[in-house]
Amino acid sequence: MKSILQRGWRPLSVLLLLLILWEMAGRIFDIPVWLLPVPSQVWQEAIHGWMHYSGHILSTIRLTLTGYAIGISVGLVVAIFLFRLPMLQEAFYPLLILSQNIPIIVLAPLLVIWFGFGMLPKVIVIVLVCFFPVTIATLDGFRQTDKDLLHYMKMTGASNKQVFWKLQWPHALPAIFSGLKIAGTYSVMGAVISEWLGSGKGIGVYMTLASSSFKTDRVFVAIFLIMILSLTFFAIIALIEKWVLKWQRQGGNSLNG
Amino acid sequence: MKSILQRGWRPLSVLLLLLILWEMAGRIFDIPVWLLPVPSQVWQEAIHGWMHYSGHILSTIRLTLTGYAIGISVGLVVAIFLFRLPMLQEAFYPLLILSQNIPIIVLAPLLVIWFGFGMLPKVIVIVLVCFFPVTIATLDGFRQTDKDLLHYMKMTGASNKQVFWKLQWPHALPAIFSGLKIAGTYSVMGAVISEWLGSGKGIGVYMTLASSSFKTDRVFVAIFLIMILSLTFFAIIALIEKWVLKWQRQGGNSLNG
Amino acid sequence: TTEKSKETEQDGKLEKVQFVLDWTPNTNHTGLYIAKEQGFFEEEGLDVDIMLPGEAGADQLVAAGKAQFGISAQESITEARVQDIPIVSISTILQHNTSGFASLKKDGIESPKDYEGKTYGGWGAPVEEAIISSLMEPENADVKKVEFINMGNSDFFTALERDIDFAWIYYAWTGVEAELRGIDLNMQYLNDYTKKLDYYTPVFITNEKMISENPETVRAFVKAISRGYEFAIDKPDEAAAIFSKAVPDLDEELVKASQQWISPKYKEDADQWGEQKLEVWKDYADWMNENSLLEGEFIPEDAFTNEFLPK
Amino acid sequence: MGKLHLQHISKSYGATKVLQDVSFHVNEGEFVTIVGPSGSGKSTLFHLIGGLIAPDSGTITLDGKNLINTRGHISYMPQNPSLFPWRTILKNVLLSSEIAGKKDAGNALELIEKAGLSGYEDAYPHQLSGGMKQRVAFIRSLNSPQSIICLDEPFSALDEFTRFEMQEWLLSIWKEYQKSILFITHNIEEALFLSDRILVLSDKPASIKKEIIIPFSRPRTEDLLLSDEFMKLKREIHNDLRS
Amino acid sequence: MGKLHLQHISKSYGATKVLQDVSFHVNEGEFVTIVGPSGSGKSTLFHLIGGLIAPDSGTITLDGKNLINTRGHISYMPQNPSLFPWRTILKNVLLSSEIAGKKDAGNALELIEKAGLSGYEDAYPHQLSGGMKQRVAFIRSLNSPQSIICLDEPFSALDEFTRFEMQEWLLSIWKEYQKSILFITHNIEEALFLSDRILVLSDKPASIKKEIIIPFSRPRTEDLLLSDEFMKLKREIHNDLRS
Ligand SMILES: Nc1ncnc2c1ncn2[C@@H]1O[C@H](COP(=O)(O)OP(=O)(O)OP(=O)(O)O)[C@@H](O)[C@H]1O
Ligand SMILES: Nc1ncnc2c1ncn2[C@@H]1O[C@H](COP(=O)(O)OP(=O)(O)OP(=O)(O)O)[C@@H](O)[C@H]1O
Ligand SMILES: [Mg+2]
Ligand SMILES: [Mg+2]
Repeated sequence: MKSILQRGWRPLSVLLLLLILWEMAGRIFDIPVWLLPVPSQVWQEAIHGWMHYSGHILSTIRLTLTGYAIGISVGLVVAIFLFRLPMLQEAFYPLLILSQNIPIIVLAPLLVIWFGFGMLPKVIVIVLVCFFPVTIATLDGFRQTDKDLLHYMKMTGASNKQVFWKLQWPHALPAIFSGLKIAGTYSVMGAVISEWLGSGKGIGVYMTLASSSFKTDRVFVAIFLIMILSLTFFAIIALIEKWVLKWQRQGGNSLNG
Repeated sequence: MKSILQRGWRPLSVLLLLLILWEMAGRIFDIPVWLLPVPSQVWQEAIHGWMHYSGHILSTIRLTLTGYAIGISVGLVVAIFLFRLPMLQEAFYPLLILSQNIPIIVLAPLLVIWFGFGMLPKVIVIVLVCFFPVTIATLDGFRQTDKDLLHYMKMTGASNKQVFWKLQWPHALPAIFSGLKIAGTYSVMGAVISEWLGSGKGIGVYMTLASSSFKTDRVFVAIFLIMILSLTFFAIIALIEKWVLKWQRQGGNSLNG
Repeated sequence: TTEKSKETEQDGKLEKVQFVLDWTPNTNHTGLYIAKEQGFFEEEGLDVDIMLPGEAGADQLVAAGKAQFGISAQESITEARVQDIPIVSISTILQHNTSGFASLKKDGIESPKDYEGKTYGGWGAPVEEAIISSLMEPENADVKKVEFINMGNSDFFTALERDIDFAWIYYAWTGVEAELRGIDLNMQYLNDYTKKLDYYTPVFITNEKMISENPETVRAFVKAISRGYEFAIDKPDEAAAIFSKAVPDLDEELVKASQQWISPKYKEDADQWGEQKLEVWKDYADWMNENSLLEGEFIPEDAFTNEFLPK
Repeated sequence: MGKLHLQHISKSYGATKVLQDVSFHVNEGEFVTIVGPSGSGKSTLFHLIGGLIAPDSGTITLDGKNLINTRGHISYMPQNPSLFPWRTILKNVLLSSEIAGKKDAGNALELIEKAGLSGYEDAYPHQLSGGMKQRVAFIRSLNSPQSIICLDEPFSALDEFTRFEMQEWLLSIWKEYQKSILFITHNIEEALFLSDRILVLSDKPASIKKEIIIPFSRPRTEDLLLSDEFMKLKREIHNDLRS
Repeated sequence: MGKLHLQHISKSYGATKVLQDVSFHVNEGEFVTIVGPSGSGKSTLFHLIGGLIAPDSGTITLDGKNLINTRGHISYMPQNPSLFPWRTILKNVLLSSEIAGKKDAGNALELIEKAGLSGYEDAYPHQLSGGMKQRVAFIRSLNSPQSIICLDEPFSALDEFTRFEMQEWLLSIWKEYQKSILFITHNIEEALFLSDRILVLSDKPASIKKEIIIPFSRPRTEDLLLSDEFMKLKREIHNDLRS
């Protein structure tokens, strides 16, 4: 607890500073609420409008987590497959890149036709957003395996599976976490976008409605919700990373000290 | 030339296969053009509509390249700053994540209001999309610097600048390229999205217009254009990577052979 | 045109004007494009730049002065003005609301009472339920028996393929496209059922500052678009051709058919193109208030003006 | 069990010929040492036996079975310790047996203790000194079930006493389990003290320049190091290497 | 130029005390060797002198100037070659002078040739044998302008002849440039042959157990290795280390 406070005060103070600047700028230039509300107005709305949006948050969280879980699983599985079957890799790597260039607005009608208006098409959108950074980072991680260690594994007769799980996988973990963090950052946004595909609930819906009735302060409440969710999510992934890669941290201590 | 053919036939044949499957599925299930045109129809439109979209392509390419160049520069500079000034890193890292969670639809009016309808707000959108994967991957690359080499550099009295340019930077290059590739993939899509911010030209404009007048075949021409651009772009980055990291490839030869 | 360009060179500078559409170009905008292509703006000393709004939407851009003029609709303006967004309607494009609820003919939805047990695809705004309720109530049908699904950005035809039975469309565009595709639709226009919902959509807007500081520019602008729409009323086919040429990426056939359908509706029963009536603004606001959809005071007199229409 | 045969092995890296027609064998339970100039191709020989790389020509067999391009038949200690940075010392030692398909922590702990590393079971490799890492790599290769052990300069980073302890320990293991050992060293005394036979490699391209059968009976004690015959043999190998 | 003083140095890693009250000095142009058991703290001493880590207590000075936490005053060869995989051999050798602020390719090429590595200028480290890598690390440390050179087991991976050549070469450089050299080795003969003075380190926690001043005059030749006095001293150090 104490250490979170100790490490957290810096970013928090920067954030506070930004908010104060924003508040001051808003008041000095007298920017109208509908254009850009100041933080205190957003805060007001966040307090008073709690019942308006509380239901939406849970829905978005559920969607994000489902999409992220499936997305990173797909990302990892694809990376592992492509890495262990180099022929597949040559053939399918370009398809991965293509998958990132199908505009959602085009995909949306197809997804709706095929899967209706339920959860599935939304999860697919999040998966599409999440899996790519994981796959690319993981593949690059696998490729950079230390040669001396690979040498040793091969000489002692480790099977491909053993080489993979005992060497390439742990060695790629830092890179994988890099991908997981990027994907995590995108996943909340992905969920919000996917809610535009038609959804009864969710921060995305709350935001579009607020936006279409010119309630800019509510739009900003939505943005802050999205940001808080993303940061929390990122922090959780970073904590897991720290825990999984603790050997690295211990290494760092003795050298940077 | 020959080697491109040799290495290219696999992905090309997979692509061809997919197109053929799609064509067949389209014909067998008699899917209407407005829902999902078959490749041959898209091809027809691509041939006959050349004068409709040729002007748009150049505009999008210019936008993409400008945005990407600025985006990765920003990404690298931010990563370098945050890495070399750990205090800054603690304070600003969360802001980076936040920057990825401002929905474009909210940002869009603000950007237009602040910067008008010119090139600038569009470039800002692409930069926002591109810089993040570069920064995260680069930072993670820097952090994983080999400890023995860091040891050596410090013992011989290398300045921080030397440690950075002679060790951390080259060591992080594979990770950096990983980020550059992810960013490159996103940049074309980013340009297309940014064109929706109010623009007279570009594939994004062409696509929205086609979509709003229900010309699905043109929409798919646009998608294919986006894909071809992205792939070309990715291939160029990958080629540069290969060239820059040729020591790695040489290493690979003797071990995987 | 040679004459005109000479003229331009002579007096040198045209006033630059930024214009934002409500969404992508469609035949609602014909008069605007004709005014531009036929040089009507130039004759008024204006150089108009037409922008797509993208995700942004025109209202705030116009309100913030980033664009001088734009296209919006009475519903938006009503809600916007309640939030103190200083936009004003300066002329309506269509005299009557051409939107309504469309469904496939084979589904047999002949009147609002048939909505019971059907699925409506919308975007989840409270106003939708209120409107459907207003249509159903007089027929003693219960809006609670309609299933509402949020279909987000999906287009009408896609939505009908799946899960959705009826949706809210503008006939001039989507309805005409259905005709072209040979899809038979049943249509319930809002204004066939309650007069209060016969609001103006779409309309041209500007901001209050323009009106108080640059009334001459506004006047010149409205004059030019008036001429544009008059042209479209008189010569629909020629207008469609000019429009298609200006926006070549649209489907020519659709533009032509839509133009034929919409041209007579620009002016219809009014004395003059663009004229707006106070009661229409009042009625809709009243209806909103009845359904407690407005949070704030709306002054209909301030929301529009006929002052700039050519005399 | 453990009869290794190399016949007419040649190997080039690109344009540089490294090994030229190398033939030798290791009998069952024999202790054979390879000495030769730096860069002559000793480690390359191990890589060939281990199946990491294939020779350009020649055959390699273990108990009659082909070894070329097949792996897992030798237990191996590389010249560079190659410890896994994310594994503790104990887990690093266990790696070789994990690969061979069985874990035996008890034995590993015993080995760690004998190597003088008790207390470091849960340390990570970067916390160890150079010689300690080498000892970990050494016991990792011992904790593996194969019948032939290939050790590439296992004691080069050790002081004389630790080295001597390790040597004696290696001999006791060798005697107990009757394994065949192929050993690379630059230390001629070490080669003489440990081996049944010494193979002297020439400089590039390397071939077997001389084979010396060590006449000393076992068990050998430290006194041997000072005996005249030992000195004589040492000088002989010296000269062989030099010429 | 080049007078190094360590006084009352202690250093612990976590709970393990590694160095305990270590004091010694290296005079200008002197060649001092440190011997001691594996894991006793020899490399740690170098890290302290190089300013990589700070001692828990004690002072380190070079020509009177504090060395604690200051870097760049020594030229250094680490125990593990630490070559940069993306640099060719030539570029690796040039690294140390690059860091010191000047590039001198001519000198580097000469050093590469003397180390018997001509033809490998453009090779990458992974294409070299263990001993060749060590030689690259060695000449990299020579190609640097500092007045004191710290070498951590520079020749442990070399065969006796390459080693002897390198030793003689090191001595010639030492004589020519009048540098101070601090040298770590496990090879007592090497220590005796090269040094003016030998410091014997005890096991953990390490302290200076004994200091031996070598009486042999220079230049020293190979014959020295067989002389009685040499043998006697060797045995003496042997016993010092053992007890
Ligand atoms: N980063 C570290 N963290 C914790 N302990 C360390 C670290 N580095 C070294 N040690 C410990 O310090 C002691 C001395 O290590 P050092 O490398 O100085 O030994 P050395 O005398 O060079 O041995 P060798 O001859 O084997 O290279 C060892 O017991 C080692 O475990
Ligand atoms: N991957 C490689 N690519 C190119 N050449 C290589 C490669 N590996 C080794 N060589 C070359 O093969 C030769 C023999 O190397 P090897 O490692 O077998 O020597 P060694 O006898 O073990 O030497 P040392 O005693 O120094 O370890 C060297 O000249 C080296 O440059
Ligand atoms: Mg070797
Ligand atoms: Mg050491």
